[in-house]
Amino acid sequence: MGLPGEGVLQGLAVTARTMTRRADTRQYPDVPPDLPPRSRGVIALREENCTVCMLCARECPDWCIYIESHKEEVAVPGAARPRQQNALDRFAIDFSLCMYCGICIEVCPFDALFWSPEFEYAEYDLRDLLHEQGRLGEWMATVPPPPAHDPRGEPAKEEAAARRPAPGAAGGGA
Amino acid sequence: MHPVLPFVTAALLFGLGVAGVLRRRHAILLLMAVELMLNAVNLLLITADVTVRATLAAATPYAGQVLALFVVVLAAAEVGVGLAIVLRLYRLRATVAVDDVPLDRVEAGR
Amino acid sequence: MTSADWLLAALGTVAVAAGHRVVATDRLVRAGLHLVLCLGAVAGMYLVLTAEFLAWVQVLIYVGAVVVLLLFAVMLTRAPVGAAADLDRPGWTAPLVGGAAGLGLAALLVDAYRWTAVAPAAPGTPEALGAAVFRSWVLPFEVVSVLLLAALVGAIVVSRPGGRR
Amino acid sequence: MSLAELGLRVALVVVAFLTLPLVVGQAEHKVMAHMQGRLGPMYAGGFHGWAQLLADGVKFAQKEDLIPRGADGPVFRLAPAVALLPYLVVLLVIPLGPGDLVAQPLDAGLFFALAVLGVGVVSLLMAAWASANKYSLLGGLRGAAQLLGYELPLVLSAASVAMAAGTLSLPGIVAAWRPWWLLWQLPALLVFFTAALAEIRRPPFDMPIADSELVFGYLTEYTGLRFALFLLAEYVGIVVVAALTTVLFLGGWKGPFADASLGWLWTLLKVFAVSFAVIWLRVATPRLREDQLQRLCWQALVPVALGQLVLTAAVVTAT
Repeated sequence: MGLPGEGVLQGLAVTARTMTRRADTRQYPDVPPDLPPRSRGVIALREENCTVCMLCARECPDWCIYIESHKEEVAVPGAARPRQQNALDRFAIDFSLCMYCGICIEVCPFDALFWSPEFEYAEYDLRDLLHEQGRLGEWMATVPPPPAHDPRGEPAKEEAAARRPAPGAAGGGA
Repeated sequence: MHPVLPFVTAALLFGLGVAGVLRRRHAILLLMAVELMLNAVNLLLITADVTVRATLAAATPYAGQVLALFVVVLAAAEVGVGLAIVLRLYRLRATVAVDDVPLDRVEAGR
Repeated sequence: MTSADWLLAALGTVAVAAGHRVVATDRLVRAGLHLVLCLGAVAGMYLVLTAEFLAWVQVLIYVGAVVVLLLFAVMLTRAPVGAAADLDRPGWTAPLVGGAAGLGLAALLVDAYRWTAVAPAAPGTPEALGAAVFRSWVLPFEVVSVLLLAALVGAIVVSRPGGRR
Repeated sequence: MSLAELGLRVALVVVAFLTLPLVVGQAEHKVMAHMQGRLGPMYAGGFHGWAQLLADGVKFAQKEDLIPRGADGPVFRLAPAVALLPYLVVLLVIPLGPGDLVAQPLDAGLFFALAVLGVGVVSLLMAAWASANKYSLLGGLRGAAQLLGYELPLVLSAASVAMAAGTLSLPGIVAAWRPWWLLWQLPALLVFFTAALAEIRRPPFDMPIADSELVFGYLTEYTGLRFALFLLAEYVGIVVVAALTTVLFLGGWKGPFADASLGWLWTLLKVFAVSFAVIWLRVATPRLREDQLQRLCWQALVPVALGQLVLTAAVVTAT
């Protein structure tokens, strides 16, 4: 307990100090925002990487990914019988449902989904927020390159595995 | 200036106040009617003071206006106590209709 | 009739009409608001009658405090917004007695004063009234202040919820 | 004073009534924004959003004029006008400069101003009750209790100055004012300013419209132009309170030099400085709780005002 009105004076001092500083506001439509790296704007799709494994659609918490596909037979010359392969017909994300959790991107084992920092895709009609694969593919152009590997960090698991000598060769040498 | 105009206004206001006090059942409306009567008296005092003061001025100047001032103060006090009673009544009986207040029975109120 | 007379007549009409609404309306809060109008018109009459100080006292105490207290109490006792049916006692006695009192007094005063004109007196400024109160009316003034204190204490005691029964 | 001159004076007061609140309102926009590290309006009118309030006015005028079905129509419609009128009337008696620079010099100017300001509470109760809304009613009851309570320290602290100056006339008080009164009447100044803040229901005393508790208090049901009129009343209230504080406690037109020719400028500067303080307090302080509000009034402001009154009386009789 200090003097009565001490808190008020403190508040007045803080606000007065803030007033003398420059405001940090950026006038958005005039000045483009300076987004931090790994901003979550929109999800981009690299269609050729998708194997229709459906992991993303199944993990999505609010079921906003729609995937349709059919099976194709691929006859590989020399093989005993033709192999079956999934072919993607439709890949769509409904951004009116998406909550930008990023789980689909995390779970994709084939690097088909990426975060793009683009955020200016508001629509007048809710239905236009359903982005089909064409639109999702266009976003690929805006995906920034992945951040450079930390030179002092541990090497990636794949690199370490590649450098390790093959188990057979190692056994033979010893 | 013709003093008869405010005098008649005061008389009519007093009549209205009397009618209100006799007619209303709601305690607060009763107080309002009482205020009307007090105001009529004030108007009468002030008009009398302003117009016929010449005969009284030598002894006590502004006597009517000072009396009216006292009446205003008393009215404020009266309303204060009156409303306190009315609110107390409302809290005890949940009604402020003066006809419904039993005078012969003491209830154990909170 | 001079302009002062016209003003007095107009304000008097407003006061009486508003006063009539106060005692005749079936909407509680409207009654209070009409009381504001009535008291305001009476304050205007004081002003025309050159009782300047009393006019402002009327506005400050009556319109600013008394009526607000009344409205406050009306709202605390759950007044309906619309019309209420059981505000009045039935019967014609009240209007008859009130009308008789008002008209009788009016007739008396009209008979006493007729249409005599009076020159406006020296205005009742705060200075003049202050001098009057503190020269000739000091004792009543002190008594009134004691009474006000008593009323204040009384109002607090009566309205305290946990007070003695 | 001829009739034409009186008309001109009233017209000038009306102009001040319409422009000064806009200036204060715009200042509030910008000052509040910068105190919170923002920019505030920047687009309306081009240069730093100077026309923002005009744009707001146009927007308010376009809004639908809603009256709730259960409301008491005439009272509901009349309330904004009743809220504005007292402030307009009070502006008439506030002296801008020495000599004749006041719209209506009144012998009992201070008393008149306080009496008329007291009428504002009626508009609040009208708006609250006629809306037929429980939040409005709660806000109105809070407001009435607040305004009635704070009227007392307001009048007492003003009485102290009037007693020191020996007059109720506002120009007379300024004429009698001396710089050392700033020190001697400081408690009265603080009490008056705080009570006046509560009288115009500005934060930290905005419980009647506390938007996080009562939606918007007695203004909940108001839209469009009527709401704009209430907002205008709030800003005129700031101007009136600042002007009264200036005239009573800060020496009105008395400045460091050239009082006779530049008096109006000193008055305006002081009015804006006090308005700035009003805005500043809004940014810096949180809203009080209802019981804290009443405790502040009865346990702090009223005793201080009474003490100041005793002190003033002692000094006046001694000298």
